[in-house]
Amino acid sequence: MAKGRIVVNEDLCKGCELCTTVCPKNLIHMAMDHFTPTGYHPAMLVDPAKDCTGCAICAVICPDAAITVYRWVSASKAEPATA
Amino acid sequence: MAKGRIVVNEDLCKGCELCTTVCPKNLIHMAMDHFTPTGYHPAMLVDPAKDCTGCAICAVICPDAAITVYRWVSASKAEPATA
Amino acid sequence: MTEANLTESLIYTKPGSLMPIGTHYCPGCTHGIAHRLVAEVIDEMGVREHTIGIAPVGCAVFAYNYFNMDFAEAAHGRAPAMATGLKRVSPDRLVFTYQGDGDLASIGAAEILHAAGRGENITVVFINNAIYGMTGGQMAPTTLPGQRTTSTPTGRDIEVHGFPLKMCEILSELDGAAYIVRRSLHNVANIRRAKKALRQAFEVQQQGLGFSMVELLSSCPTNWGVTAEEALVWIEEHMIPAFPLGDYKVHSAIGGQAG
Amino acid sequence: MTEANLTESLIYTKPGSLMPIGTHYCPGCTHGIAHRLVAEVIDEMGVREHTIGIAPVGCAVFAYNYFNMDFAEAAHGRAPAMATGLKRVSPDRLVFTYQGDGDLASIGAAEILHAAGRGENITVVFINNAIYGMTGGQMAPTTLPGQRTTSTPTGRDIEVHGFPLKMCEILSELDGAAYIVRRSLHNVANIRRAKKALRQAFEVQQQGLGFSMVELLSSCPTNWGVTAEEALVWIEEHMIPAFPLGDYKVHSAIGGQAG
Amino acid sequence: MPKELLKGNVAFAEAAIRAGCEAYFGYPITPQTEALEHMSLRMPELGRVFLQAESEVAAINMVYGAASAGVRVMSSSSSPGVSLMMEGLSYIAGSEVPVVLVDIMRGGPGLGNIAPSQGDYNQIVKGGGHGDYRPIVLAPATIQELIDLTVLAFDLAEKYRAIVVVLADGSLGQMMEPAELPKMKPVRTFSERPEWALTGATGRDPNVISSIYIDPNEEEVFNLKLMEKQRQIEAQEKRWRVVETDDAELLVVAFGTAGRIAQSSVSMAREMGLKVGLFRPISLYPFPYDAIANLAENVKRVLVVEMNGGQMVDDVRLAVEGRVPVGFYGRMGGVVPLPDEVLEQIEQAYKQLT
Amino acid sequence: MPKELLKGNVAFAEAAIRAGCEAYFGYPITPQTEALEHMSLRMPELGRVFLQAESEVAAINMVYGAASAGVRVMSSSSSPGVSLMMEGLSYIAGSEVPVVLVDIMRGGPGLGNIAPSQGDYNQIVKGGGHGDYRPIVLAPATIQELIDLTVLAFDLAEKYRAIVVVLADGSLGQMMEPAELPKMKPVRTFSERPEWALTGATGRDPNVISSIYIDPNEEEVFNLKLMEKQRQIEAQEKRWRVVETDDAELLVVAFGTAGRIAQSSVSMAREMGLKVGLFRPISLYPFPYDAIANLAENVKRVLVVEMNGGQMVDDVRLAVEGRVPVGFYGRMGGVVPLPDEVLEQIEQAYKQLT
Amino acid sequence: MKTEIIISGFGGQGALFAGQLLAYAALENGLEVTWFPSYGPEMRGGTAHCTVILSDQEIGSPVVKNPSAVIVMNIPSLEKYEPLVKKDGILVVNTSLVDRNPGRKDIQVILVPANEIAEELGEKRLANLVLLGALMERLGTLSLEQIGAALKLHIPEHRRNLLEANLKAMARGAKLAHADPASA
Amino acid sequence: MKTEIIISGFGGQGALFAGQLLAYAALENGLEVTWFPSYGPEMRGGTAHCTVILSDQEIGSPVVKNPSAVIVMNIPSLEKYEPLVKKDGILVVNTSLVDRNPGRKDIQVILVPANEIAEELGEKRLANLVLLGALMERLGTLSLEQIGAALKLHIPEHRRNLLEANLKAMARGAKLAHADPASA
Ligand SMILES: Cc1ncc(C[n+]2csc(CCOP(=O)(O)OP(=O)(O)O)c2C)c(N)n1
Ligand SMILES: Cc1ncc(C[n+]2csc(CCOP(=O)(O)OP(=O)(O)O)c2C)c(N)n1
Ligand code: SF4
Ligand code: SF4
Ligand code: SF4
Ligand code: SF4
Ligand code: SF4
Ligand code: SF4
Ligand SMILES: [Mg+2]
Ligand SMILES: [Mg+2]
Repeated sequence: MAKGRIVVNEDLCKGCELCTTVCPKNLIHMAMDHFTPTGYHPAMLVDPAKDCTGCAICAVICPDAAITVYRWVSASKAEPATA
Repeated sequence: MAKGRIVVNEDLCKGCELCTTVCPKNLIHMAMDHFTPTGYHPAMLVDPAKDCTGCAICAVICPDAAITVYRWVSASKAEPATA
Repeated sequence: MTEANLTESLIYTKPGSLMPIGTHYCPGCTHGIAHRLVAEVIDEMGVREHTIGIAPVGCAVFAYNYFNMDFAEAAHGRAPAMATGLKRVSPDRLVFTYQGDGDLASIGAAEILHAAGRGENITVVFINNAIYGMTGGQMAPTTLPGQRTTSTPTGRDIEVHGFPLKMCEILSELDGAAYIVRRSLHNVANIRRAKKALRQAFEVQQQGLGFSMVELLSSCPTNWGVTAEEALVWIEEHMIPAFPLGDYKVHSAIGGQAG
Repeated sequence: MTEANLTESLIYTKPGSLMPIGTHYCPGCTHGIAHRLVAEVIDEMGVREHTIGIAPVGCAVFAYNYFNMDFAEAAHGRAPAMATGLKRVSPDRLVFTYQGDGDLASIGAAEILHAAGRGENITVVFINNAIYGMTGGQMAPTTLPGQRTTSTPTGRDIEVHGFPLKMCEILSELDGAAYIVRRSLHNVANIRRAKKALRQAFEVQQQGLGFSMVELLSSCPTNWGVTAEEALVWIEEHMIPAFPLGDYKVHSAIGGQAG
Repeated sequence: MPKELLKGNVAFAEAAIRAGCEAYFGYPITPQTEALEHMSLRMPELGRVFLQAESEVAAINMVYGAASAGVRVMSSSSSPGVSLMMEGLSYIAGSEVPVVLVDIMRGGPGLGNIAPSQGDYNQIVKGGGHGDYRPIVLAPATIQELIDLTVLAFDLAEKYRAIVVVLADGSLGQMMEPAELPKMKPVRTFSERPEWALTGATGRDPNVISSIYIDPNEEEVFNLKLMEKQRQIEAQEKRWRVVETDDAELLVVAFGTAGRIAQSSVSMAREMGLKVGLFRPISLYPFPYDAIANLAENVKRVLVVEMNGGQMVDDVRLAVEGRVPVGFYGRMGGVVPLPDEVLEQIEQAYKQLT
Repeated sequence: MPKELLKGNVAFAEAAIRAGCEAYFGYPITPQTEALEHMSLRMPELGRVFLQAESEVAAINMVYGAASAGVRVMSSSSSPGVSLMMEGLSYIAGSEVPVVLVDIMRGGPGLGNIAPSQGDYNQIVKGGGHGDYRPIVLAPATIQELIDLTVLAFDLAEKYRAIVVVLADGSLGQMMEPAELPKMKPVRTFSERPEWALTGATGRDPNVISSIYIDPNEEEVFNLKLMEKQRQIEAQEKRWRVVETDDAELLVVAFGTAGRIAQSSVSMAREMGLKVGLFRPISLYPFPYDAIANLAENVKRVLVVEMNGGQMVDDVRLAVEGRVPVGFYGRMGGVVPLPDEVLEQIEQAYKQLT
Repeated sequence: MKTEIIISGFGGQGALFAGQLLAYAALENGLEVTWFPSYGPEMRGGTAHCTVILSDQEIGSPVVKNPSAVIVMNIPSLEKYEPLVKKDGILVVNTSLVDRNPGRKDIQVILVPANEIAEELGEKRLANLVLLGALMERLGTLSLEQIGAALKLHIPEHRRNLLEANLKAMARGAKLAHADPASA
Repeated sequence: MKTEIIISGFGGQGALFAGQLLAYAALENGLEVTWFPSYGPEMRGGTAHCTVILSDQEIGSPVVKNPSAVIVMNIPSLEKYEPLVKKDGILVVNTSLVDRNPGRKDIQVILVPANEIAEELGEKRLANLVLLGALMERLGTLSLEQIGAALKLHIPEHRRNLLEANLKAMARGAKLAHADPASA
């Protein structure tokens, strides 16, 4: 199955936690150990088992477009999509 | 059949001729021989044969409430009505 | 029976709720009929002394001179707001506005929409003559496609000026509207129906059922450039097809399906 | 296949039609989602350089800081009038307004009604969050019966404040309206549908079919006094029943019955 | 009653209620909204009328309607909202119904911002609506004054059948300060409504509330009546406050919040031994021209301080009529000048005394 | 071009078209309506934009939108309609887009009547909208001047990115008089639109048209910029006309129709051997203070004549600064003073010369 | 020289056009002129009137209280303007529509059965020019020829065919201007 | 005597209430006082702050540029207000939410792990009073007793049960006011 990952832009994330509620793999958690520049606990991907499928569901609900999603695809049919 | 008559208030009549178009007996004509105080030829009842039924249809359409309608009724059930 | 036991009785005369003076309306203008009907209904209901009217800005701007009752003259289009203020502080008075199509549907669109939406317990007499009468015949929101006016000299082009607004259809969408109907003043039978509707509307207010409006298709011989009689024909032939007569909303309490 | 012939490709990142900066919206406010969707659609249509947006007065007042395109900031409720002026003199540009429920349905009721009635060829993104967000949570025309706000502290009493206005239902009555639909932003599936509708609306404008509006049920965690997640549930449980999702008017040219 | 810690917006709303305000119609706008919110809670409690209008245009016309019915009624708003009331205010002036409006000014023009400003002096005092009319304008500098002037506003509005505007700014609306509220006044009964009011023509001739006089000669007669009323108002309703003006060589003139700040600056200046006095107009219309003219006889210079680009300064100049130089210091766009800043201006002006 | 017999409302509408006006948005109101009607006929003929708005509120915001797109755009209205434009005008001033508005004043306040009046001087000249802004205001006295000033209005509006109001009254709008129209000027192409305009961010950074500066300090910077612009306007755009002022002992000051009538009176007075001169301000903002101040050095008395209760007279007093007495004669409510009537006032004032 | 003329009647009687015609003639003959119409709700009720001022110098007010000449084409106009005519001024009355005689003795009255005359000329709508002819003949400010010339230039296309009749109408009116008012 | 205090944090952290409490205490102890909140869209982004001015004479401006004391309850507040504190003024920092140290050396800094302390007291929402206690102890303008008295009068009904805890919170904060800033 396709593998993916997300990057949370901490300059944009406001810690609303919505992404954590929609990830089908439950891979997103709030980083309680630090604050974003605007003072929120940011979301982070916790994916030791590399379960992230790059489905971008988290990105679809993020109100602050803070999530960037990557996915491993065969070089041939590599092309950017959108949520 | 009930007999009636109308009185046209020349202070109100503007000579629009609408009443002349609705009288079922065609009894209303414009008085071309004189003007109202505001300078119109008024409507007048021309009813030599006493055909006016007092149906008040003319009064229903008069935009200026210039027409007063009377009807002969048996003294017993005499009561004013409205259009 | 003989002449003897016959007495002459008064069948109809100018209603007491109208002042015994002439109006400034053009000859044959059905604004005059609308005034008469409202006054007759108020007479018959015996509420003249408890009724407050609100005149618009439009040809009916001087209505306060013609109705024999307390009256206010509102800013252009704001009669429903003014009526709201009056009614809210005098809930046991009957409050009605009398508005033209420019006043109600153009500049006053927000106020009428919200008065209806609030279910404001007032009665609106809406005179739709498809034109701005008082200012000399410009396009109204109700002007028909192709109709020539002084601001649509080549006829109303829907591509540019859009479509006529059908206020009964729009306002009947609102939950606060209790009684929304359209009638016409183009002939005797319709005038009689119009009067019944006005009576119903005032009774809806008396019963506190909410917002009531009677739209009356009306003539403007002067700005249509036709005779008074031709104007009535024009209502029948051109306006009624565009603005179908009927009951658009009738509160269940008075036997309607809606509201 | 082996890691070797796999490459990592970008699936999603912030759309180019949005500026790369943070917004002032509260955490979890779905105004942010609406912004994102509009920007994604404009990106996908490749029209960013030909699109002019109009911000409302409301929480979205700063939208011009967030969208990477020409933008105007209108007076409260007047965005449709401003859009009309812009579009009429630049007919080949895409013009959209982004308005809240107070802006569009309350103070701006006349302007939206007439823009729709004229079939003004613009697109309206209507954010219905049943509240006045920016001013701190007063009643909006869309506030639900019984809903507590800072100006209905004991809950909206329909006897006093009237009924919520359903703008899709009202505007779909207008002949000039080409595409009028209601969507919601409360979950991923609905967000995707909302985006499709926005795309459709902009295409309706591109094709010159007339007035298009997408109403989006949106959250206001701050003034509703709930968490971002609870707010989405509130949309689903309370708003959708009052404001049914669906297509209220779809121009025949794009397969609808109406228009 | 004891002093309470009161927020300006809440204070004037509650003061209006205690003054017998029977109906409030308004539309939310920062920095005035708490007044509307207070009304939304209190008026229904008291069985009075509160309604959030669909717009300021509707609000002022609802006020117009309620005022026509002879009740004490008010609205409140802030700069952009007040601009939308101009037609309605002109109609109200033209039909002589008593109305109270509180304007909590913010930075402009346009949407501007929500910070405290005095940028609408000309609009309110000179009459931003069309036609010859002047509302009475009262400018408080403290929460206590805001309360007292709101109560006064209702009395003056009825006494003169005129518009009274309480003109304040965002800082007065938003701040809390200790102040004392008046006792609750009972509202009128229906039968106590004035004889000119629209109450239904029961056993009397109809009343009409209208602003139309289609015959110019009649309109002029009406205009002259309004002017006559203005003469009376100018004779009887001028209000101001002076501080340390007796021996003053420099006179600072400022109203509202600017006046309050200038007062701190003046006392600082006094501590420095400068002979400076403060004149704080409280009624902006009628403007206390004569009082300023008299002071202008004795001072060497006048300094006007406003939270705008220079508006009231014209009225001060009209009063001073060139007797002494009139300087101006203004901050705009919602910037509230600080006492030290104004003190600096005082010192500079003082240096130029001859 | 030869002189034609032109109605004022038609004349300024056609003048605007010849000046390159690309879009007109308005709402019917007497005594201005013929302008809208003329536009409804001519603009479509020329492939330009005419739209009858749903209200003056909508009209001015449509104008705001079209102006943001960088085209020459205008509206016209009369007193009550203009009151409804106050918020929009303040926004336009706050976002510096060029707009031309013609105001054909009528009797007020309120609905008033439709007769000629100058009762809105304060509203238009002092800024009836909220915030610190001043539109340029031009006041014609003849149909020819109405034409010429309308053309000038478009140039000034663009030069300063400001609002220009052509302020006239019902008699100028309704009367016919011989006058000459300018030649037709071509309208701009899309690509010729100014660089600040909203034309779509094609190959450039986005443009923003907005009147919001949420940070008071930024708003103040903007306000100062507007003031700086006003300084320039005051330095460069003052306009007036003087008649027989050289040896005048009594100076009559009047604008627009009142000025035109006063001119007849002044020549009558001259025939009677009275040394009377006329000063007719053409730009009401910027107001020609200095020009009047200079004349005040030489005359013994000033008489201001207006078709209102006394509004411009304050600006005259600000100019005269007490040098000589300033008298006032006004007719209100739509009454147009007659030359003989003004002559009488001149004679009385003349008697009081010392 | 300054002459103030008011022409007043029902809408449709051509009062405004007659006034404009006068104004054009003045313009084309080097006079200063202003034309000022009734407007707005005055239209309602159906009357329309205009004020034309002819002068050899700049004209101040386009309106006057006391005109030097008035043409009244209906009863309301007679009632409104008879009292306002300047002493020794001229009042032209369309007797076809006004069934009462002016009372004032200190003004010149010209009684003209304009509609009858117009009908004789086969075109009811010419009454306005019959009346104008009568007035101008008495006034003398502009000759019938000068007005006729203006008419040729400004008559609406669809009425060109009536040009001759128009000129005749003015001439017929002019004749009546010589009649002795008393005898009228 | 004139003291300007700004209290700033996220909405919901009780910054405005702490300020009002101070204002009540001042009122009830015969001081002049003004309380001025942040308002409007500043709320968006979620920060809330207020300015409290205590004085023994009439107060002019209710706002100040350079306060004599500031309590910051989150990072944005620290960034906004640290630079503005008067020289030798006081800056109270809620270290539970602010993970960086103030840079200025010319002001008195009090570091308070307010949330931890509040949680120890079993009520997270007491952090604001812990911080207020620390500030007032250092300021001395009003005693903890005086503020406590005001609290008794003005604590919302539904929080009466927390009255004791509130007082404790202030006391705990006060202790930290004595700690040497350097060592914090
Ligand atoms: C604010 C404002 N705008 C415009 C006008 C001018 N005006 C007077 S009446 C009217 C329209 C009247 O049309 P309608 O409402 O249809 O009434 P009708 O005369 O046709 O009965 C207008 C535009 C005004 N008086 N006030
Ligand atoms: C003329 C005017 N009236 C009132 C306001 C104050 N105001 C700003 S935003 C707003 C309402 C915002 O609510 P909404 O349109 O629903 O947008 P939201 O913030 O909920 O997204 C109001 C009343 C204003 N700025 N201008
Ligand atoms: S991309 Fe899909 S799987 Fe990966 S984190 Fe986001 S939601 Fe979870
Ligand atoms: S949804 Fe976006 S903003 Fe919210 S927590 Fe996740 S990444 Fe952060
Ligand atoms: S309908 Fe009335 S107004 Fe018309 S002619 Fe008949 S009576 Fe006269
Ligand atoms: S009452 Fe009837 S019959 Fe008599 S005149 Fe009128 S319409 Fe004719
Ligand atoms: S103008 Fe039209 S609507 Fe007005 S009175 Fe005349 S006919 Fe009636
Ligand atoms: S106040 Fe409500 S609508 Fe506004 S940004 Fe915050 S959450 Fe969103
Ligand atoms: Mg109409
Ligand atoms: Mg909202």
